[in-house]
Amino acid sequence: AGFGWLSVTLLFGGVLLAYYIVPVGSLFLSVPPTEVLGRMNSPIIVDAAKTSVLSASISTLIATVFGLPLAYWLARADGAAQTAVLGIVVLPLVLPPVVGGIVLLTVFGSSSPLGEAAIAAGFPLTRSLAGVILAQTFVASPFLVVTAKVAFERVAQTLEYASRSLGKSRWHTARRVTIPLAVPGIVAGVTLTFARAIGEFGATMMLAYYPRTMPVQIWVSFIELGLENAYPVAILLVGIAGVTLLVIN
Amino acid sequence: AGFGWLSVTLLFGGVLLAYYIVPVGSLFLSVPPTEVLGRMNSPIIVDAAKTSVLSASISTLIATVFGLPLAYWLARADGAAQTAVLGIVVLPLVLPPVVGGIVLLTVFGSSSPLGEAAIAAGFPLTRSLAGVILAQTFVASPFLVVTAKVAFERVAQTLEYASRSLGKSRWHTARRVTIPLAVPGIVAGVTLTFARAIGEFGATMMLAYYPRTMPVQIWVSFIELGLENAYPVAILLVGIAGVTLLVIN
Amino acid sequence: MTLNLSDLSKTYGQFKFGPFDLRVEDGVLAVLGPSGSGKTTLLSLIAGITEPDSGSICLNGRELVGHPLENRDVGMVFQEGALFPHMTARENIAYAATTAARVDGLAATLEIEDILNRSPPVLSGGEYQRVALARTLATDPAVLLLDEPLSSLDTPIRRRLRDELHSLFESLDIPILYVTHDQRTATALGDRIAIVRDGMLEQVGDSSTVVEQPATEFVARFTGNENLFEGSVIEHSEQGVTVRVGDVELQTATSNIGQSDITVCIHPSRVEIKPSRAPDDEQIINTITGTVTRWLNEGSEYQIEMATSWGSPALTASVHPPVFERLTIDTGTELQIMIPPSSIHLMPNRG
Amino acid sequence: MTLNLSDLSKTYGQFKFGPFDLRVEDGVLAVLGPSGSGKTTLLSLIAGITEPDSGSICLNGRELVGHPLENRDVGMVFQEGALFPHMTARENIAYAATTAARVDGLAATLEIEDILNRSPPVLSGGEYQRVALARTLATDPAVLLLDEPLSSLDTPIRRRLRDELHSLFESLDIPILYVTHDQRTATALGDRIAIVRDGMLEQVGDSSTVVEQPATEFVARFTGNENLFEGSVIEHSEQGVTVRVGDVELQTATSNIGQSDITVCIHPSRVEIKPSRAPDDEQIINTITGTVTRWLNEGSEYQIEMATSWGSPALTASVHPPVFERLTIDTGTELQIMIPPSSIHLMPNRG
Repeated sequence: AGFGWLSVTLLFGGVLLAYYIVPVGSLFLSVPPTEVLGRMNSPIIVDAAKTSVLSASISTLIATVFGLPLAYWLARADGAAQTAVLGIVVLPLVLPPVVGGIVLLTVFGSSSPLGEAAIAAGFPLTRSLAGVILAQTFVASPFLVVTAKVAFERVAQTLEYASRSLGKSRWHTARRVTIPLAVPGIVAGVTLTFARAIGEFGATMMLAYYPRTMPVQIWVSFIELGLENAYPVAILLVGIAGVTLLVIN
Repeated sequence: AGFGWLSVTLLFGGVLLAYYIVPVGSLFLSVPPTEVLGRMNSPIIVDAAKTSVLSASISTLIATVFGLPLAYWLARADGAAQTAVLGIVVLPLVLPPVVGGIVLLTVFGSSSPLGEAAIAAGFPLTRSLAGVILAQTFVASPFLVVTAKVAFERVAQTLEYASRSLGKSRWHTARRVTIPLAVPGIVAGVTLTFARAIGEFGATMMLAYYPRTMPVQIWVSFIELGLENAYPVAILLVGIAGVTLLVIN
Repeated sequence: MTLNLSDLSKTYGQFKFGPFDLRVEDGVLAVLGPSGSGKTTLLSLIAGITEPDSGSICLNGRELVGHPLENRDVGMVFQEGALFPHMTARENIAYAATTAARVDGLAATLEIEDILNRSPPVLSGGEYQRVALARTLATDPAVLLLDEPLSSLDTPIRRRLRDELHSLFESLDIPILYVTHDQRTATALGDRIAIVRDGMLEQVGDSSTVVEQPATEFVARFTGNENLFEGSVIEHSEQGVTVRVGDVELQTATSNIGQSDITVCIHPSRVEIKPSRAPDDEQIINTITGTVTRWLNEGSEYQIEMATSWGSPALTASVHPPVFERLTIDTGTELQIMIPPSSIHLMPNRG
Repeated sequence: MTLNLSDLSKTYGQFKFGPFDLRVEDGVLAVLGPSGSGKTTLLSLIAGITEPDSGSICLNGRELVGHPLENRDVGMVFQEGALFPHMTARENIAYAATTAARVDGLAATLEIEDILNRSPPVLSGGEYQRVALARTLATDPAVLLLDEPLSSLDTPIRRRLRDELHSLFESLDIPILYVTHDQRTATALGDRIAIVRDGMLEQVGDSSTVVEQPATEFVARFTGNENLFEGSVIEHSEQGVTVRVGDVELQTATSNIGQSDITVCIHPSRVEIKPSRAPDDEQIINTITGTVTRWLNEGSEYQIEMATSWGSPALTASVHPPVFERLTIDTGTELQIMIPPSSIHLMPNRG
């Protein structure tokens, strides 16, 4: 019976694991490494990488600054208000990214009042770096809130009570007790958020087809030049995903 | 000091919450409901909805059948093997979906040996329902594994030991104790997986631009006919996301 | 210094705490009660972790309700210690202390000099609680609250730390509330004992008073007074009232009882037993006959259950091993049971 | 029936269990030890939750090692009860029982008929453990393992359930291993006691033997034998050896001691105390003088620490309240301390 249980897991689970890992390995086998390295210097790739890293960094920063207080509140609150707020935070996670793009366009699109005003001010919110950041923040920031919430929950509230009963303020307690203990989880959340932001495709396609981020560039290369021309950027993004996995664990 | 803490959370968190909820509300205000309902009968929309629901259902079924044993193993195992396997499961989650599409194409694409053989057999793996399912399964099934793993972890292993020490087999224990107690979490995982599958865009665009799923249809409508023509499908998908949130909580 | 709780109440879902009135002066008040009786709620309200629905908490005339945790001057030792796991023992104490000398002084008092550089997760249970206590004392609190700090320790270490706490508490001139569910710890450490039940104060008084003169059956059972029998007062005299339990008349040393229907309460450690045919027939008063139905060896004492003419429940006596061995007791042994008048406590019968 | 463990060992990271040899016959073996000593590991190995690195577990001649949990015929009551939370109390018992009549029979034995339709989360601590026990007994196991089932209960309920377990165990003709960290529970329930320390068996024997004749200082401290003094044998006679501790000669009833350097072990409940100038000078032997340095009221008994010519540690006597009151003891009181020869246990000095 014990054997039967393990066999099923090995068989079924093994198929799924193979389905995850074989295609990724296959990508690396599809192109000779030297060829890929040679193509990395192409100005199109460099531009896309710059746009992606810059926009994802800003989106992650915004998510962290605005998300951490919310994550802390979600970790310590309970009741109906907490459930409702958590529902709102999870909404962008269950919403398809293209739909995220559509709803953002209804507010920030070039024909919306806000979008028109922004264009008039010389700071367009679509087809611009700002558009990329708006899309990435919408899709990626909930990851920060949800992950940091779990990190804060793992810091026993008793430790905060202990600190405060020793005469220390909430801020002092946060700085010396809560945040230091939550840091590993917060770092994991920041990393996940960055990974999600840099991989964002659906909403970005809607809001900012230009300037091209790496995922958009992959799409364009694939459509215009064929599969093999999408490999270099894809390999870059697989590398980033690999680093993300290492940081999370 | 207590006031200061709450104000910051309300201010910063409130901005983020507004950023999530206002655009979604704005979508519903952008179009009169009667107009949307009228356009829902369009054969293009009905076809896209059929394709999406069918493919997402099959993907979710595959994820459940292959993912549950793996989730259970991940919940009960520990050590380096468990960490490594969990890393592989999380890989598709941190990999940008477009990149997921690229790596799947290296294995299933029309110029790959497997893809060629499939086309020869009259069962193409790209630009087909099979392609949609391959893309959705890759991107969505890790959600099932990760969520079900948490659900199984919450069933104390002591309960399984208790059942077995009462002379019941592993299978009997799974059927009568573990699965009934894990069911709420498994249902949440299945729902999340379905939501992720039905919203899949990046990998689907790569593997199966046809037959069009709802997210692809949104993109096509937006590009070819303008933003307002993407609203009906977007509203459908917001509805599905709303139902998903209700089931999860 | 004085801590004064008045009309304090707090409702959590099904559980209602209070209304609760209590005055705590310098010295140790042991708060004793079963789990879920509201002991920890009481400490949380005083410390400011929870705000009451109503009522007042006054420390030396200063109202604490409404003031945040950090401004109350109340020291608390949490049940599991709550040391900061990312700091060493020394850093934990220094977090609260104003000078390094204070840290060293407390380390010397609590005999933890050798482990100051260790991290909390590697400390033993006893060391952990010593560090937690040092950290709390470092702020020189005006009130000290302790929430079962010994409950997770093994017996020999628990006894040793308990004895040390006893000495330490004597050196502190502040009100100390010590929460425990263990009656031995409560009587050993508490100058006074407060018995809590279902969120209400059941009895408060000197330790010996609470154990020897429980106000209610609940307190009696919780302090180990297992022998409870219903009876009635038949005579008031100068030495005390005489009561009848079953067919036996018992002379007591109690005089202040108004009711006629009473419950007789006799602590097992105050029941004296002798061989059945003892030669000295002088002490006829308060003597009945019993047959041993069961005995249990508890290591340092034996619990002997005897069937008497009083029927159910059986009468229990606890005796030390030398007494037990001298009487060669086993199931079925007939014994003479003598209950000294001063060992009988009378409670109004709530029946 | 017989359960035979031989050469059993298991290593988890830093913790090494065994090698462990133990033979358990019908009746109750209480397994006593501090937390982290390997008590639960022992049960896990027998039940089959953990497989040993090496060694054998034989139940009536059948090897259990290598057989899965469900085929071992070993019943286990888990520390927190482990009732299935999605089934009622009745469904939990019926899960294990073959007939409904068996469920009703067990419910009657354990007095849980009234709560059979309740869900585990709403049961009180005592009810929960009764249901857990009924469920385990429903399979009629060949061995019964219990992992501290009483540890989370309040004192009065714990005592009552303990007494009921005592009767229940007497009606079962199987080997029973009862794990506890509480020496009172161990002596009360165990026909025999096994003391476990750091994954090794420190001593095993009859309950009274382990308490009265601890083999090591560790066992002595864990069974409440706090009075340990170093001494030396000065004479062997027919009544037993005479030892010298400090400047006092003590007559003992022990004869079987080879060493000359020994540790004298006297249980506090076996120390007799009298007023300093008692008139009866007959019993000069084994009498020393002490001054009370501290006393603690534990409710049912008093612990009295006395400074003697033996220096540190102080000598502790535990006496019942009537004795304490009769002697009007307080700090500084001078007392005569009498130690009966039969109350002195000698251990080889490991120095």
